[in-house]
Order: sequence, then structure tokens, then C-alpha cells
Amino acid sequence: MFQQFLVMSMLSAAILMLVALGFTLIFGIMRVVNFAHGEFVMIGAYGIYVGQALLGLNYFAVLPLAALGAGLLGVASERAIFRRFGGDELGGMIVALALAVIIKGAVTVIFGVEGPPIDRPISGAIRLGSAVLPKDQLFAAGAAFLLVLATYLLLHHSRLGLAMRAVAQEPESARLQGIAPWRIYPAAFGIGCLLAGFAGALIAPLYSVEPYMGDSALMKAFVVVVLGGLGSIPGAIVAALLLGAIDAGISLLYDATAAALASFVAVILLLLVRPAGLMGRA
Amino acid sequence: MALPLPAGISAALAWAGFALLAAIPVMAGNSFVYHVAILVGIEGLLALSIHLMLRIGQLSLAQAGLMGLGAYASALLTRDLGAPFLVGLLAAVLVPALAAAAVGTVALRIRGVHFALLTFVLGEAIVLVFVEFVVPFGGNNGLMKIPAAAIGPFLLKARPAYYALVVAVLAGALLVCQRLLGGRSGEVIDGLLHNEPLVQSLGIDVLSWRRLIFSVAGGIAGAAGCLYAHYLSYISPEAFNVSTAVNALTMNVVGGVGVLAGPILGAVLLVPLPELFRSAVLYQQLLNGLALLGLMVFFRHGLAGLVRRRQP
Amino acid sequence: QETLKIGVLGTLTGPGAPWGLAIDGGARIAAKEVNDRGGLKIGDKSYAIEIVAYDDQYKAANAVTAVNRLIEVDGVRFILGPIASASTLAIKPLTEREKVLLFTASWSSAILKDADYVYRVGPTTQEFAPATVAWVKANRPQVKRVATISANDETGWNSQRVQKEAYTKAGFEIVAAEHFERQQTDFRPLVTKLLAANPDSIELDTTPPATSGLIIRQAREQGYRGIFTKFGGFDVAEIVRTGGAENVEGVVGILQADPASPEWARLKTAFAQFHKNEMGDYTFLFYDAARLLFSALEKAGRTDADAVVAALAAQSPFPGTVGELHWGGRETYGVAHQLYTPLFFLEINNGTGRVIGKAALS
Amino acid sequence: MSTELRAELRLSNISRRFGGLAAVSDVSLVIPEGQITGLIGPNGAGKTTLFNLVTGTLRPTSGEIHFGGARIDGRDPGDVARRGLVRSFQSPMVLPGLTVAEHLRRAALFHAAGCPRDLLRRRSQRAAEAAADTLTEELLAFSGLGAHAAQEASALAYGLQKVLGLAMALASRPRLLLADEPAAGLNGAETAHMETLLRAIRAERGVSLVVIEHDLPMVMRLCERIVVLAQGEVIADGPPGAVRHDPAFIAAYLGSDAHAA
Amino acid sequence: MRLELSGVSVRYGGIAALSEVSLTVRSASVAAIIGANGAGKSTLLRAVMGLTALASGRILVDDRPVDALATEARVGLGMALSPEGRRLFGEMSVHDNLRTGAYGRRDRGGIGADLARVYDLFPQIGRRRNSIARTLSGGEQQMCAIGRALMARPRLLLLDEPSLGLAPAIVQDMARAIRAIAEEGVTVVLVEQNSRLALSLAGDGHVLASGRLVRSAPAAELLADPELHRAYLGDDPRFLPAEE
Ligand SMILES: Nc1ncnc2c1ncn2[C@@H]1O[C@H](COP(=O)(O)OP(=O)(O)OP(=O)(O)O)[C@@H](O)[C@H]1O
Ligand SMILES: Nc1ncnc2c1ncn2[C@@H]1O[C@H](COP(=O)(O)OP(=O)(O)OP(=O)(O)O)[C@@H](O)[C@H]1O
Ligand SMILES: [Mg+2]
Ligand SMILES: [Mg+2]
Repeated sequence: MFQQFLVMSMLSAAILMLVALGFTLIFGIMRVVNFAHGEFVMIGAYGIYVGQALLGLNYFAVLPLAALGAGLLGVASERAIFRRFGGDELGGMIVALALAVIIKGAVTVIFGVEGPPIDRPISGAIRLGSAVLPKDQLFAAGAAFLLVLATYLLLHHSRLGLAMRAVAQEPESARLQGIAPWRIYPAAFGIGCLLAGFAGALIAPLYSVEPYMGDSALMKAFVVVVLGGLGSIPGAIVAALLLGAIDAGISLLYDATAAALASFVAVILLLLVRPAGLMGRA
Repeated sequence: MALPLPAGISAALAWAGFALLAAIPVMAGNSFVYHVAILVGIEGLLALSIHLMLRIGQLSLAQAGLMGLGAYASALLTRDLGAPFLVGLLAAVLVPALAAAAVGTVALRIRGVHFALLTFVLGEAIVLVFVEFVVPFGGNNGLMKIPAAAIGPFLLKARPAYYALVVAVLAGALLVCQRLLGGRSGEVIDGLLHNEPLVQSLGIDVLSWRRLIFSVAGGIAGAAGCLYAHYLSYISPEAFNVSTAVNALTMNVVGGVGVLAGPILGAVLLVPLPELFRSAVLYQQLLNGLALLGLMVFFRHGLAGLVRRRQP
Repeated sequence: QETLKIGVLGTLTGPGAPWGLAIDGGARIAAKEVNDRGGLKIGDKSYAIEIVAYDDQYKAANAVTAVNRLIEVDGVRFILGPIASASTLAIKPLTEREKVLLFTASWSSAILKDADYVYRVGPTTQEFAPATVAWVKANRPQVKRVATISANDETGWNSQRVQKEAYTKAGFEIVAAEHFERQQTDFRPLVTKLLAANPDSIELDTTPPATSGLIIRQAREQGYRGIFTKFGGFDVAEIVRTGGAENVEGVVGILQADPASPEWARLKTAFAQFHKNEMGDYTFLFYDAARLLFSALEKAGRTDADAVVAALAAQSPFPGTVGELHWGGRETYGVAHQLYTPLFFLEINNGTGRVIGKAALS
Repeated sequence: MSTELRAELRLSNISRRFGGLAAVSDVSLVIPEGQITGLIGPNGAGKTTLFNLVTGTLRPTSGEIHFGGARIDGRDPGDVARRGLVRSFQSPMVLPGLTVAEHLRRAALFHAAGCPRDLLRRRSQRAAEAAADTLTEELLAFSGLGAHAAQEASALAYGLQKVLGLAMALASRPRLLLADEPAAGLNGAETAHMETLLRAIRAERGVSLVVIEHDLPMVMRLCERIVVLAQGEVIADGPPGAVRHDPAFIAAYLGSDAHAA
Repeated sequence: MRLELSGVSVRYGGIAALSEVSLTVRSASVAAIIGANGAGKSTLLRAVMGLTALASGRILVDDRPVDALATEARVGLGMALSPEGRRLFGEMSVHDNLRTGAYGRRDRGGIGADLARVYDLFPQIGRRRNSIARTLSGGEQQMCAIGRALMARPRLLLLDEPSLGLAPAIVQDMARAIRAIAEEGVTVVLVEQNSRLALSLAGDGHVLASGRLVRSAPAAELLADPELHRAYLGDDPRFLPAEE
């Protein structure tokens, strides 16, 4: 039994990682606490609905398109809104909050309060010892892992990644190295939102799609990011796995509230010892 | 983003906002206006407690949780132990203040965004404690039948009377903040915000000062909780989650960061704002979001920033 | 002709919105019928009904503000809703003091305690558990071991306690009783825990329909072959949407009306004039509640609260849309403000609900 | 307790590691009252780290630090400063929007406002304010900043900001002043002024000094004793004349070029 | 690369930081800009890179006006600045800091060789190449900042107080490196408090005082002019006498 949900919690941790990664990327580079991140997840999920139901496309064809939609909206909101709040963390945060409310409101107005139905492309499960692994969950987790890996490579082994990290820390110095911050910011925001969109598109067939699905996605990602250390990709990975395990373990022994409380307490204790999180830098 | 607004003008502006808040319902005489004004006062207090923390450069998202501590402390004392309201209010100030002091001893060593994150989690954890421990907090049900406020023989059940109480508490909190942010302590606080290593090297015990501010901010949040509890006579955990703190932060930003007037002006503006759109049921959320975005974009430095811009 | 404003207070945005829109839709359909036939005759005056709907956003403080506005600004004396227990509990002191009649569907048992002006217009677990458990005993003889799962809130704790009592009393064994958090989407640990107890049937209680679908699917994926019952808030379309038709085959639940009936079709058409979302069965509750209120107003001939209270009490039984309604609950709550409505048992077959039984509550 | 102990700084087996790197290892030093001590060494030798350890900004991995007879390692930096052990910074630090005089006045007042409760004694506060005003005037004259008293400190030229840093440190009434590269970024004339100022601090205000500096001629002229740090260890310690010819010092600090030159 | 300033003025609010400065730096030469604190030296370098807007005047690089170009674009032309205060990417490793210096380059092999050259020049940071820049000592950070500017392989290299905080031995190493770079045909503009050092490396020297250019002359001439030192710089005997 324990084996079963340890495996299960790892699978859901993969998605969590993806959401957390986009969030931490945007904060790391733009210093924007993107309260609208969950809404970009939601947009990715609705993208699947639009592609499947309205355009009649196959799930695997819509998947990248839905994510791209979220990414482009991210680029647009950086250009239209967040750019004005460069260097103003509080302002950026509140504006993100406003954006979240607007997106939720707009989606409700357009698609209604109830979530749309999503066709499930994959069914069936694989048995692995005593554990049962649904194939759709495996696919989503696998895709999420690949995306996390790709993002890691992008950030740490590409010129764009180097430029992003440089701009994040010293924009003026970055310009002195020939890096144009005004091209990097939209790229960073767009990639962060793209990852969120992917997460949404991947979970759309797994869970239910709703205008408010972003709230709990954000909350969890947030805790992962805090635990792992802001801006740290390895941190997000380890923290997502760890929180998944804590959550599963305590839910098993007690209940979900106790699990949430335990993970919060764990985070608080860790932060008191290591303010920058597991792998972050103070 | 501290505005170079002279302290005197800032305080004057704060009191002007306060006077506005105090005067409008009396002039309108409408019971609903009193209700909204009471909420403005309560949320203004919470915003003020966040403001105080921002003045030392620490964004605390645990303030709503501390407000909850105050609310539960006062509710349990007056309801279950029959303590008089004023004792409840005192406890509502002291319990979160002491909790903040205790937690602050460790937590306040942490700076910047990490502190914001820590307090975020802390705020959520406080709420979960209310949820998880059904005795005495009532779990998700919350606490019902919280006695109405009374001072000695005077029952403050009528709106105007309760409103007077809220105004009095808010005035008290404003005075405390003004005292703290002015004079010698103001100089220290200013230094903490702008150059901590420097003031530390000059002999300031940074942690003690931060702890003082955190406690006072916690006490103010707790007072807000007490007023909330005895006004609604019902409390439940979700009222004190982090989104409530984020709302109060929004008031600070919209009102203007770094000026005492900010949180008050923000509350006066933002608490009644949804009433504008309440009738447009389906679109209200969208409109609320757009209004907030508009305020942020057009008043880049908050409402208090308008005053600054007029000055040459 | 004068205007009589009737308040609607419910969660109209956010996750609980379908419930709030059910209140609003039911109220508007009933109001439109009255207005179309020339208005409400109260005493010697004729009134056009106007519905004023406000959102509580599932927050107590918001509900209080909305109620204040309904009472103070709009002059409303009769309110349909809310459903969120926290909202009802928070506004109750005010509505009682102001003698404003509240027709709620909140499940908290505290709602009707010491309430002179609060009515509950739909049955809760307290009312229907004996009937539903009896149904299981009669129709699903293979069930011996039951697991229950509910939300971790007032409603969930309360109804789970009642379900457990009813099941135990009828000779079933409760092998697991779990709670989950409202925002949860991953129920695998929970499901694993439930399945470990090896139940014959899983009772989903008041779990929201969308969540129920997820739980059912995740349980089926883990190899659960037993029965699912969901006695408390049923929505076939939602359960099928999130659970997948193949997984939710055979799930049994209860509704306030038969989705295949002409009444359902009629209300559905009417509902579509006001809201875009799919109509749920709660619309019946508030449609009937509004009709009951209108009828009582005409009988009382006055809008005075106490007169209407008396007239309401006299309206029992009342001809509801799908059967008789009557007041009860004095033994449990101290006041006879609980409305008993007929109950329909449904089973999901091929993605649609089919009525397989009906019960009258008392 | 004997009076010589009052401002004596004593480091016993102090080490500080950063991960695998031993920034300071096993340093034992006694800085008696009344001296100007030079602390020199190549880049990355651990000089600034040593200051950070002494002032409480960093905690030692092992070892003990005593000042004026009391153990101070692990104490809050504010507390250490109030005990009379004050530092100046390698790069100038100012508060935005405040004039030079205001900086000095605040520095003087902070000394008596370490903990919030210190402010509760209203009576003595009045006296403290009067004393602060006097001290401000005195320090403006002493440091030569008088002409700039009303100028905003952030717009001050770099050299003057460094002087202001020392003056602020003096305003908090130190008994031992730690100066981190006071002459870095100063030109010849300014360096000379700084040197005069440092001498006067000791001679006229009776404050002992430890000075980190890469400007060797100045250090040699100024200090009675020079401690050379390399890779976290003290490799030479003595009067300038002796240290200058110490082969360990020449190898570590001046590099192989010094031999070639 | 030839640099020419004509009538350049810069104001900060109401204060004139530079007034009507005109000077020329010949291609492949080293120019020293000296002057007291606050004379406007850093401002001049920032203006050349486009980090500070001009109030008036023009800046030409190889006779081409660059005023309309953004800083990034000027870097693309082959200009590089090691700024005052180092401005390293504090959370990045020393190695990545150096790699950002080569952001505009695509010759992997050349970048590798230049990295090796920087580590060779400053072994101190070579040992700490995987450390986070923020944790370096003051002098190590200075080495990293200079190394980063070198990594761009600029044709016009602007150095703002490169010797600040460096131990004497390292100052010597750095001086040698500057000479070597200039010999490769790179134009170097050197701002220094340590005017003896700067003038000993430079062909021409330019003296700024209160934002005005007061003197431009061959460095040797300036070095030999005691009056100049007294008036604008103060005497500056910074090194240990070689014979000791
Ligand atoms: N927080 C830290 N984390 C890791 N290493 C550190 C940290 N602080 C200092 N170091 C390292 O410790 C060593 C000593 O640093 P320190 O700043 O004390 O040198 P220093 O003697 O002041 O040098 P400089 O003359 O260049 O200022 C250096 O190698 C530095 O990189
Ligand atoms: N951002 C700024 N705002 C206002 N004034 C400034 C600013 N930057 C520099 N100044 C002023 O402009 C003048 C020239 O400054 P600059 O930094 O160019 O001098 P510098 O010659 O480099 O001096 P230093 O040797 O101290 O580095 C100084 O008076 C300085 O106070
Ligand atoms: Mg140093
Ligand atoms: Mg300069």
C-alpha cells in the first residue's frame, strides 16, 4: 500500500515541479511573484478544451498549442503590464493578482462557471508489483520530467539561460555584456507561462478543468518553491518529491489536513534553519 | 518605493483619510454605510499592521493569521469563559503580539523575500491549526454566538455605537504607529529599512527592534480580529487565510507604500469598491480585477503619490 | 402595481457557483411565472416580483455585507439562499434580529437551532439517511462493509456522522471513514487507504460531484470493483465529466427530481433563459421554495414577517413540482422549519442517470 | 579588573570555514589598548572575514573572542558595537536623503537606542540628544567635514564618504575602531588626509585602531604593529621594520615579482 | 578602435558632472584619465558606454557616431567596460560571470582559450571558479570584473579603477596584462586614482577636474609635472621603493 502511493505521489510531484518551475523562473528573473501563475495553468487546460471540442484536434496535437497559447499570453502581459513595474516587487505582485482575477473572470464569462468536459486520450494502467500505474498519469509525469530537464538545460547550458540569469541579477551589468534586458524579460515570462500552460494541458485529462483550478495549483507550487529555494531548479525537483512523500505519508497515517499542516510546519522549520530553502542561496 | 513625502504631510494625510472614514457614515446616516465603514475600519487596521512591517522592509503575510489569533482569543474568552469584552480586546492584542515576539525571535533573522515566503507559510499554518483542532477552535465550522461588544453597562450592538468603537481603536493604532514611526524610534526604523548593516554597526540591536515592530503589528492585527469577531459574532478559519493578508497588502500598495496614509486611503478606496460592481453579478470579478489593474497602472505610486506629485 | 424585491444570496462566482446559480435560477423562474400571470396579490395590492441577487463569494464577511445591502439598501425582507454554512451562520444573527426570512439549503445542523425566521428548503443527511440506507439494504444485498468519505468541513463531519449512525443501525459495518480537503485533486493516498479496508461499498456522502468523479476514477484505476453510493448532492453530468463514463457506471445517488421527467425539461428550458450552465436539481428546491413563499404571502395578505411565518406553517403539505412538500423537524431542531421533499434514486448507466426508485421522506 | 584590559581584543584559536574553504584558520591574536595595528595580506587572505567575525556579523566555526574581558563571539553585532568595538566599511555606506550632520547625529543617538526599551527612559533621552548635538559639532570639526555639514551624504565625493564613515563610527563612541581599507579609492592627497585623521583618532580621541589596507607605505608609516594574514593564517606579526623584511611576508604578499624586482 | 568625445556634457539633476569634454583616444593606445574624487571620470566612461545620457555633445567610435545606440549595441561594436563597484552577477559562479563576458562571441575555441588566459592571469579566481561571486573577497571580485571585461575580447576596453582593493603583487600582474592587451591592438581607457600607475601605462593622459578637461598631454609629460600633481592629484608615492 505504501509502495502504491509513494509511486503515485512521485507521479503527481512531476506536474507540481513543472508548475513550480515556471513560477520560480519568473520570480528569479523578473522578481515578479506571479500570483497569476495558476491562471496560466488554467489557460493551458482550457486550451485543450478549445482545441479538442471546438477545433476538433487530437489531444497530442493540441498539447503544445495550448501551452504555446499560455506562453504567448505571458509575453503579451509582460509587454503590456509587468514591464511598467520593473524593480517594484510589491507593485508587480499586486498587478499579477489583478491579472489573476481578470483571467478568472474572463474565463467564467466566456466558458461559464462549470468546467468543460475533456476527452481522455489515454486509458488503462500498468501493474508494477503491488502498485497500479495509470498510463495517462505516467504520460503526464514523463512529459513533465522531460520539460523540467529541458528547462534545466536551457537555463544552465545555453546562452539564453546565461543571459536570463545575468539580467536577473544585475540588469545594467548584463547590458554591459551585450545582453538586452528588454528582449530577455518577455522571453523569461513567456517561458514561465509556457511551462504553466504545459502543466495545465497535461493535467486537463487527469483532473477536472475549472476556472478556479489555478488557485490550488499555485498554492502547492508556492510551497514547493519555498521549500526548494527560490530560483533553484534542483531545489524544486527535490522539494516536489519530498512534499509529495510527506503528503502521502501523513495522509495515510492521519488525514489531509494533518498532512498539509505537517508539510507547512516542515517548511517553516526548514526556513528557520535555511532561509533560502533546501537548495536556494541566501 | 518609499516616497519622499515629509513625515508631517504623510501623517496629516493619514489623519485626513481617517477623518473621512469617521465622518462619512455619520453624514450618510445609513445603516449599510455604517456596515461598510466598520469593515473599512477593520480591514484598515489589518492594512496598517502590514504597513508597519513594510516600514522595516519586511513583508509579512502572516498578519491575517495573527488577526485570526486575536479573533479566536477574544471570542473564546468572552464566549466560553464569560470574560468582559475589554478583556477580550486586551487578549486579542496581547496574544498575537506575544506570538509574534516569540516567532519573530527566530523568523526575523530572515530577510527579504524569504521572510515574505516564511510568513506566507506561517499564515497558512495558523489557519490550519484553527481547522485541525476542533477543540477549542471549532474546526471548519468556526465559532458561533460570539457575544456582542459591551463596555461596562454599554452594549455596543447598534451600528453607530460599534462604529465608534472601531474608530476609537483605529485612532489608537494610528497614534501608536505615528509615535513609533516618528522621533528617535522613527530614525532607527528608517535606518533598518535603508541600511541595516550600517545601523547595526552603530550599535542598534536590529533583532530587538524588528521584534518590537512585529509585535506591535501583530497586536494591531489582533485588535482587527477582535473587532471582526464581535461584529459578525461568527468566525471561521478561512476568513484569516493568506488571501486576506494579500488584500490588505493591496490596500497598502494602492494607497501608497511608505506613507502612513497609504493603508488607510487604500482601505477607504478598496473595501467599498466591490459594491460598485455587486449588481453586475457575472461580470463583477472581471470588473474588480480591471479596476485594480487600472488603479495600479494610473496611480503608479498609490493615492498618496498624488499629493507628492503636486509638490514641486 | 408595486414592486416586491426578493433577495438571492449565494455563491455566484468561484468553485461553488453552480449551487448559487441554482438558487438564482429557481427564484427567477418562479418570479417570472408570477409576473407573467399579472403579479402577486398581497392583500389588496398587486406586486411585481424583482429578484436581487448578490454574491457571497463563499466568504462569511462577504455574505454579511451582501445581506446588509439587501436589507438596508434594497429593502429586501425575504431571502433565498445561501448554501455555504459559514455564510448562513454569519448572517443569521442579523436576519433574525431584523426579522428577515431566510430560505437556505445549508447543511449545518446549527442553522435551524433557535431560528424563528430561518427555513431549510431541502432535506439533509439527517432527513434522508434512514431512507437511503434502507434502500441499500433492500437493493444491494451484497453490501456488508461500507467506507465513507466526506469533505473536512462542517457539512462533511456532520453528515458523515449521521451516515455512519444510520448504516451501523441498519447492521452494516463501517470499515473506514475519511475526510478530504475541498481544494484537493489528488485522492490516491486517500483511496489507497480506503481500499485497504476492503469495503463492499464506498459512500461519497456530500462530496462535490466533480470531486466524486475524480475519486471514483482514481479508485477504479487502483482496481476497486465494488459499489459507489453518493447520498447527498448528485450531478450525473459532473460525475461523468470528471470520472469518465466507463468508471462511473452503476454509481447510485439521490436527486430532487427525475432528469427524464417533463418537469425537469420544463424547468431546464426556463433556466436556460437566465444562466448558461447546466441546470442542477437544487433549482427545484429553490423554485418550490419561492413558490411556497409567494403562496404564503398571498395567504397572509401582508408582508409582515410574523404573518408570513404563520402562513408558511399552514402551507403543509404544499404541492411541489414533483410531489408533496411538508414541514417537519421539530423533534430534531426545535422548530418545524425543515422542508421534506420527495427523493429520487438514480443509477448511472452509459453516462446518463436513470431513476431506479423513489422515496417519500417524513 | 585592570584598566589595561578595558579595550583589549583577544582572539583565541579563531577559525571560520565556508564549506570546504578555510577563510580564517586558527588565528590567535591579542590587540592591546592604545595601538594602531595594521592588518595586511593578499586578496582573499581572510582580513574582512576576520573583521566580520570580531564584530559579530559572522560566527566563528571555532574559537573564542574576548573584548574588554567579556566574551563577545556569538553576540549580536549591535551589542558588540555598543561595547565599544565599532567598524567602518570597505565601501562607504550612507542613508538616503540625509545630510552629513544628520548622519553623525543619528550615529551618536543610535548608541543610546540599541534596544527599544532604552528609549523608555525619557529623562536620560533628553540628555542623550543634547550630547549628540555636541558630539556632532565636535566630529564635524575633527574630521574636517564641517564645510559639508548640510550636504546630502549620498552626493558626497567618494573620499569624503569614507571620511564620513569613520566619523560615524566615532560618533558611536568606540574604544577600538576597525577600519576596512580606509584609503582604497582615495588619491594621494586624500590618502594623506586619511592618514592624519587616523592618527588623530588615536592621539586625540584615545581610540585604538586596527586598519586593513593595501597601501603599504601608508600602513608602514601609520602602524606600530603589523599582522600579516595569508590563506587565513597569521604568517608574520611585529613592528613594520621587522615585518617588511620577513621572507614569509615578502613571498605571500609581494609575490615572486618582488624577488625579481 | 579610435574613440572621440566632442563637447560632451552630462548632468545629474541640476549638477553638471561633465562639461564640454572633448578628447581623442588613438586606436591601439592606452589613455589614462585621472583626476580627484568626483571629477567625473566614472561618468565619462558610463557616457561612452551609453549608460548615462548626454546633455550635449557627441561620441564617435572609429568616426562613427554611437549616441543613438543602446549600450548592448555598443558592446556589439567591440566596446567593453569594467564598471566602478565591480557589479558582478553575485549569485552566479565565477566561471559563469566570465562566460557572460563572452556573451556576444560565438567562437567556442577562442572563448575557452581566453578563459584559460584569465585564470592564468589571476590564479586566485581560477582556484575559486565554481564559487558564487558574491562570496569572493573584495580583491577577488575586482579580478573577476576585469576578467569579465577581457572575455569580450573588446577592441575598446574601458577600465574604471582596476587596481582598487588589489594587493600590490596583483596590481603589477594587472599592469602587465594591460600592456599586453594594448600590444595586441586593443584601445584601452584607464581611469585610476593611482595616477602614477595609470600614467606609467598610458601613452596619453587626460586630467579632469570638476567635470572639465583641464589638461591633455603625453603621459610622460604629466608624470614629470610636479605642479600638476600638487594642483589636481596630490602626491602619490604608492609603491614600496623597488630597492627595498
Ligand atoms: N560568505 C562566504 N562564502 C564563501 N566564501 C567566502 C565567504 N566570504 C569570504 N569567503 C572567502 O574567504 C576568503 C577570505 O575572504 P575575505 O573577504 O576575508 O578576504 P580579504 O582578506 O578581505 O581580501 P581582500 O583584500 O581581497 O578584500 C576569500 O577566499 C573569500 O572568497
Ligand atoms: N547618480 C548620480 N546622481 C547624482 N550625482 C551623481 C551621480 N553619480 C555621480 N554623481 C556626481 O557626479 C560627479 C562625478 O562623479 P563620478 O562618479 O563621475 O566621479 P569620479 O571622478 O569617478 O570620482 P571617484 O574617483 O570618486 O570615482 C560627482 O560629484 C558625483 O557626486
Ligand atoms: Mg576585504
Ligand atoms: Mg569613479
